Amino acid sequence: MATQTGETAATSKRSFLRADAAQKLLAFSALIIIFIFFSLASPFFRTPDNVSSILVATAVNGVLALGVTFVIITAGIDLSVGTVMTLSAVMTGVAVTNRGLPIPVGIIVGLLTGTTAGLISGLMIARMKIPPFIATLGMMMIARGLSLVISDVKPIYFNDTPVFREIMMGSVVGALIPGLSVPNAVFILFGAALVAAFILGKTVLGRYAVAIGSNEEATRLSGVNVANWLTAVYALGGAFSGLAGVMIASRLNSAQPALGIGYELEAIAAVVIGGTSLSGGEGTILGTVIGALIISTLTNGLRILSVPQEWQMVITGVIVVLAVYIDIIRRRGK
Amino acid sequence: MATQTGETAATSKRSFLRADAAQKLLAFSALIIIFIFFSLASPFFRTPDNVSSILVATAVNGVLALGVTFVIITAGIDLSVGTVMTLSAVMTGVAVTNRGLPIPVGIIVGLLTGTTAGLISGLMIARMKIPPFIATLGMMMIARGLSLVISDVKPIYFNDTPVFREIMMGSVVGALIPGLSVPNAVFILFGAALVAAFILGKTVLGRYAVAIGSNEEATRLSGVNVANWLTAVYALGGAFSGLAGVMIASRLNSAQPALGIGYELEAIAAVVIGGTSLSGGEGTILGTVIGALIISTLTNGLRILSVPQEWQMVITGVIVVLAVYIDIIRRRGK
Amino acid sequence: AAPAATTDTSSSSATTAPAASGDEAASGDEAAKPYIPVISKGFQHQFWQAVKSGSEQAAADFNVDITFEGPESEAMVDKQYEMLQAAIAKNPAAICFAAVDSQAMIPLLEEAQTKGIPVIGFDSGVDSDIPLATAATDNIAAAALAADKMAELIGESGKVAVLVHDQTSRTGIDRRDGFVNEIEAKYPDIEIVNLDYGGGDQLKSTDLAKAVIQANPDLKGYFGANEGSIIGVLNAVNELGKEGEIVVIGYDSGKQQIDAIKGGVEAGAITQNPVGIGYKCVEAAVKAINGETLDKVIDTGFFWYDATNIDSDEIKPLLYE
Amino acid sequence: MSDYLVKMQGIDKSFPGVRALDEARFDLRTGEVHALVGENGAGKSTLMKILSGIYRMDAGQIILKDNEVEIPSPRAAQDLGISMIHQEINLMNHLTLAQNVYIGREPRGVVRFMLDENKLNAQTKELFASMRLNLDPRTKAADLTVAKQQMVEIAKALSFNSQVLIMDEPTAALTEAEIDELFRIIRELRNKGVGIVYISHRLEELKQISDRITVMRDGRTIDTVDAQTCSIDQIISMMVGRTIFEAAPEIPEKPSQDIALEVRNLNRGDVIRDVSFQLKKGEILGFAGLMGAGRTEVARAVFGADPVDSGEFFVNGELVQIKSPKDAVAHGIGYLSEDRKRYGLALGMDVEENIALAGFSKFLGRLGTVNQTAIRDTATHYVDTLQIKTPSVEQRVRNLSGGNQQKVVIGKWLTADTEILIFDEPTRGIDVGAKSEIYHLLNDLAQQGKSIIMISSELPEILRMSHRIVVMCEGRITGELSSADATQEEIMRYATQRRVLVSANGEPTNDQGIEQNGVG
Ligand SMILES: Nc1ncnc2c1ncn2[C@@H]1O[C@H](COP(=O)(O)OP(=O)(O)OP(=O)(O)O)[C@@H](O)[C@H]1O
Ligand SMILES: Nc1ncnc2c1ncn2[C@@H]1O[C@H](COP(=O)(O)OP(=O)(O)OP(=O)(O)O)[C@@H](O)[C@H]1O
Ligand SMILES: [Mg+2]
Ligand SMILES: [Mg+2]
Repeated sequence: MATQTGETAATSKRSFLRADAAQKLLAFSALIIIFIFFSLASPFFRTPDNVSSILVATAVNGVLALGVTFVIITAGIDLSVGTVMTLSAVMTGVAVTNRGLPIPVGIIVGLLTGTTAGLISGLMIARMKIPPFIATLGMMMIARGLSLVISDVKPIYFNDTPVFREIMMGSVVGALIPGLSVPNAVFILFGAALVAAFILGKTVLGRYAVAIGSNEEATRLSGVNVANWLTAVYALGGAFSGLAGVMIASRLNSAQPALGIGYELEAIAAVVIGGTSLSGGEGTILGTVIGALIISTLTNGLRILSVPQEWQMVITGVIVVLAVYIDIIRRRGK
Repeated sequence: MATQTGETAATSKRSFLRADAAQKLLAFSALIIIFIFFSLASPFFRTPDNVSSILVATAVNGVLALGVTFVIITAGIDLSVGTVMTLSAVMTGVAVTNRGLPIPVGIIVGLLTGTTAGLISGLMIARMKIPPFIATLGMMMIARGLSLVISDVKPIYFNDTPVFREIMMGSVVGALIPGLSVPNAVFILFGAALVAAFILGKTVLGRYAVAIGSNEEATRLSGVNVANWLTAVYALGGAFSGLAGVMIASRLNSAQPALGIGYELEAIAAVVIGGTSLSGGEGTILGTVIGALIISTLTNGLRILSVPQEWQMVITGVIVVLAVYIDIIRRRGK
Repeated sequence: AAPAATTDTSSSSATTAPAASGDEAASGDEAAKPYIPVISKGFQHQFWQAVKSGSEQAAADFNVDITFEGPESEAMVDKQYEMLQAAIAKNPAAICFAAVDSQAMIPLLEEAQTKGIPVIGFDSGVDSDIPLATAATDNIAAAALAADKMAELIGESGKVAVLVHDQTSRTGIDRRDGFVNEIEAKYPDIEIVNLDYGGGDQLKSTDLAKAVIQANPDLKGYFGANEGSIIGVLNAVNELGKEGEIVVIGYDSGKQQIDAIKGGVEAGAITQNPVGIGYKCVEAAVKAINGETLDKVIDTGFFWYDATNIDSDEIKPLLYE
Repeated sequence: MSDYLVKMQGIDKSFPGVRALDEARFDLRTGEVHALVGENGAGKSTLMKILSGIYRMDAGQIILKDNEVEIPSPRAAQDLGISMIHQEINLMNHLTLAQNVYIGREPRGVVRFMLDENKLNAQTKELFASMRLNLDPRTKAADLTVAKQQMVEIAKALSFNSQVLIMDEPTAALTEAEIDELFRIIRELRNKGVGIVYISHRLEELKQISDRITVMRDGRTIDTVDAQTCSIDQIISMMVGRTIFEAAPEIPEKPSQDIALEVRNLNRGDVIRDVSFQLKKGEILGFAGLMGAGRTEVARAVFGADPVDSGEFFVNGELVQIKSPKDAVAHGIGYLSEDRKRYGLALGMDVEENIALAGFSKFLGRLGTVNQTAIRDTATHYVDTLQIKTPSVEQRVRNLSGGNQQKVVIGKWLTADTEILIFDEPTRGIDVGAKSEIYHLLNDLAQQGKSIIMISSELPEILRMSHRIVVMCEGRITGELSSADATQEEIMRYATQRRVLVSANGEPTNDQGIEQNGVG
């Protein structure tokens, strides 16, 4: 019997690794296929400038999706990320432009706003036991209303602080290595992804997020304070929304208080296309980044080809479903 | 021992009934409180005309929510109801106005469009095993794009068929009993609710929907063809969206191809406020109707009081969360 | 920057019969003031906020109460329907109304007519005689003017792209058609390469315009049909370092656009008179309450502005930041 | 002066409609194994869940080493040195074994929030080694069989080095070898002074392992007795409050020779290898084998729950297609799963709705409407005949005790009028009284002409109930015995006839084995 068990464990280990590699390969290959298709279809698609545009266009949705990944791994959902992003942008605007505080303080205000909103959602979910869908739907409406109230339904511009715009669109790398002027936005996205991957893979918070998503009751019975950790996960998600808020404010050089609706579904789509299961317990940061890239590549490519926008909606819908379906077939194979 | 069991059985039965009554009372009482509040706050609120307006305003969202109730009871979700409604309205418009077909045929076309869209979502979910969130997100985008394509991005008016508008806004009752000119919309809503309650409570489809939501695998292993019934549930949900499409077309005397975004969240909110659990296995039609009434009463009342729109959003968000929280506390007590 | 207007003190309460009786319980001591709900097509855009400030100005000048509301997007026909319905339920002295759909609201307008509530249209009209007057911009003519300016600035030949806020709203359709038809009719050497819709979302519009500019390296001009769209175009031009290479023409105003025109990145823009629209429609409503006869059309006008006249006395009051 | 480690007194606990505990009491000494027995729903799990901080008691007192304590959460219980192995398996499927065992107590890295995965794995490897458990700490929990998962649960409980260790039916899913290993561990712990609460329905184990036995009935503590001096019959009569008619080996009547179900050359990957067997009308066919032998897989395949690679099914001599459970039910086959919570019950639904679920077509009027009265009558009938302990047929199944849930599943298949019934571990987690009721029931059904496959890991049960016994090992059928000449030893010999051993020892291969005990 001893031999048999050892064998089974080893086999499972190997097949696990194989499946894991396949997953990454697969999501990647979907992206590569889309990329090759558009490259062949239009010479303008594959220019370095356009590739850089795609990466920059991925940044905001990608960062939102990073936060949502944690939430979905706990088997939850966050519909409020878009409007919380906007609220954070508005608060940053209030701090920097209306109050004249230094930019770093403004950034912290943005991050704290997002974190606080996430914290409140988390408390509603973990303490008051309100289903995540409803708690974050409520937060979505509240953040949206507050953005308008606080900004007095007017954009807040960062014209007095020209350097604010450089956060996203400047190029620190370009300054160091002339000729390689990749906008900071790209590095912020990948930096945030690294932080997220670290939190998910190497810290207690990531571990408990997976455990809660896998079996919340068992986690609770193991003596883990599920309510606190769940709250922390939503707060973390909120922090990413806050970061996205600072990013979008910098990109648009203004806090636009009416933005944000529809961003939540796009972020969730990126997460799910990236192979994270909505039933919780599993998910990867790399997958989410690839998922976000697939969406923005598709949007950019269809624009470059001047496909009518109504057809663009249909095509995007079909591809979202197909991408997930391919992932499902892969898993079934496993 | 037998006696004891008998006794306990009776007690539980009674307390069960009591709890059930309490639930209805509670959802109702939230509605009543809101109603009384606004009645005191504004004399315009409690006029018969305005009450009729509220009921009419509930009709479309209410009918969408009825369909969503079934889907949520199976532990699924349908994000496509809003745009499928629009697609159905457009198809009705194409049939009645562009093709000059009789109105009843147009209505059937609308219902069939909705049912077909639901059927396709259902097949993706039940056969291809795509998570409901993604399948219906894809369907949402596809239906949205198709509505624009088919209508050629223009509203389709029903000006050649003035009677079409009477479907919603005419008053059959008013014709029969002069002085009681309640618009048909109200009767369509309550009629649809009765049909839904019948299907949920008295037919196999309803029972299996609950069973699937409660434990899909156990239901399958009881010899129930889960894939087929699940598909049927989404098709039924689609049929209600189709009905809502005909209703909104009649109400606006036109098929507006860009409508529908955001309706899905409002419908889901009505269902959940009405006490249906997002984790499936339970839910009532009466609850959903009350949930829809709460939302439209709130919206109407806040408008009548001329509350600034940004604050309306905040207040609605808070009340959605509170309504669900009250329901949760009640259950905990039970 | 408020439009000139005479303060008409005789406008107040005597003739507000329908509202007076029911109003008392609701708003107490202010019940004497006539109430005029202003139902707009939106409220989040700066354009609508400017209309709102004009109507508030008029409300102060004529001593009436107004409320201003509009759906979140111009696609939400039914939401506007319910807003109008709720407004009628309040038995107001008059209603100012900008329809998102030219026909769908007619039954409600008929209801208002039956109840004796005067209706004044603004921004865009409805296919009905009920509104006693409509204070509006001729968007088709305005966009055609933008097309003429575009043609002039690019030398009547080359590629141009158009970014519109959405494809179903009246303003979106009129501005698109006004621009496109004018180009097609008068300038055969100009090719419209892309016609896109950005939903008024500044971020999405930015990424969209970037893709279009990347796909058309020889693009000579870009027309943005509302403030959100033009912000997207300006951001795209800016992020790609194409300032001065593309003739950018916009619509409406807003701080970013004003700065771009002053800085030479944007050639110029069409402005309507949003503050004037808001002011004029409330003014007309007050006149209707007082039983005065009104002209059916109150043309609030549109104007081309660029770096040369942006600070002029004629243009400056029309712009909002 | 603590003679007692734990003393629980006057414990009350009510759930809506149910008084689960009524002034229950319990005590535990250091260095003893204290068994807790009672019928299904007697309140054993509830009492222990109170001790481990999962439920709050309504009234009562818990004294731990002379101090009265409050135990508001599982965490608090752990801090007081109390840990519990639950009746249900509670693992996080997506985590590795090591991550599961030390969840909440992970070794941290340099920074406080960082994890030290290597240390975690090393620690777990050591723990497993001390239990002679040969598992890789990096395996995911989902990849283990139920038995191995149960061993991991035990390892997890041990890793707390608790003063008080509660085991709620730890052996329900274990093989003989694993049970021996568990008992060795328990004795070791007892010698170290740990107090162990041992809940089990396998009364024959009690004498082997326990020092004292407490019997519960209807939420009350009946008595605590010495394990060595008290007879099993006495315990049973205390449990049920009456003497049950314990029929000596009930030799069921011979079945007819008509073949109800024949399975030919069934294959599915590694888990089912060329399985063929016949089931006669009115027969009880026992399926014996060790955990993981593939019996459940065969049952699920026959029932259409899983796709197969190849194989033919004949019902009453006719070749039939079974591609889904619906097909199986249509051909009169019912399957009672070994994991009732996951596969047997809609826990959120009523008793009556669960009972009706498989035979729904019986309750339909014209127009597809449901006849609720008929459902209620049928449900009430089975609640009575199966003695399901529930406050009403409208009680949610979630709130029933494990054994009563099992009876509900049986009621469901009886309602469906199936002619061929596959019972997978029908008595797992069921008390003696209910067990004997189920045995009677199986006999009755067989006598009514129904054909029954009974999968069980309890050899005495298999021997006592079956007309014929099929033994499986590693997905193959390694032997078939008639009840007359079957013995436990004989069954075990076939059950351990592994491929490797077979070739090594030059014993008969699988195919010869089948021929030797040829079917039909
Ligand atoms: N969460 C709950 N809600 C309502 N009733 C419950 C709940 N948990 C247990 N009960 C009821 O409390 C009683 C005692 O159940 P408990 O699980 O303690 O029994 P048990 O002795 O462990 O039985 P078994 O041997 O079947 O596991 C039963 O009648 C059961 O139905
Ligand atoms: N969840 C699982 N993951 C991987 N392998 C599994 C899983 N469940 C079962 N197996 C494997 O399938 C084979 C057959 O298991 P099965 O459960 O059918 O055995 P069984 O004889 O029915 O045992 P039991 O007494 O548990 O019912 C075994 O090799 C087992 O290791
Ligand atoms: Mg128990
Ligand atoms: Mg088994």
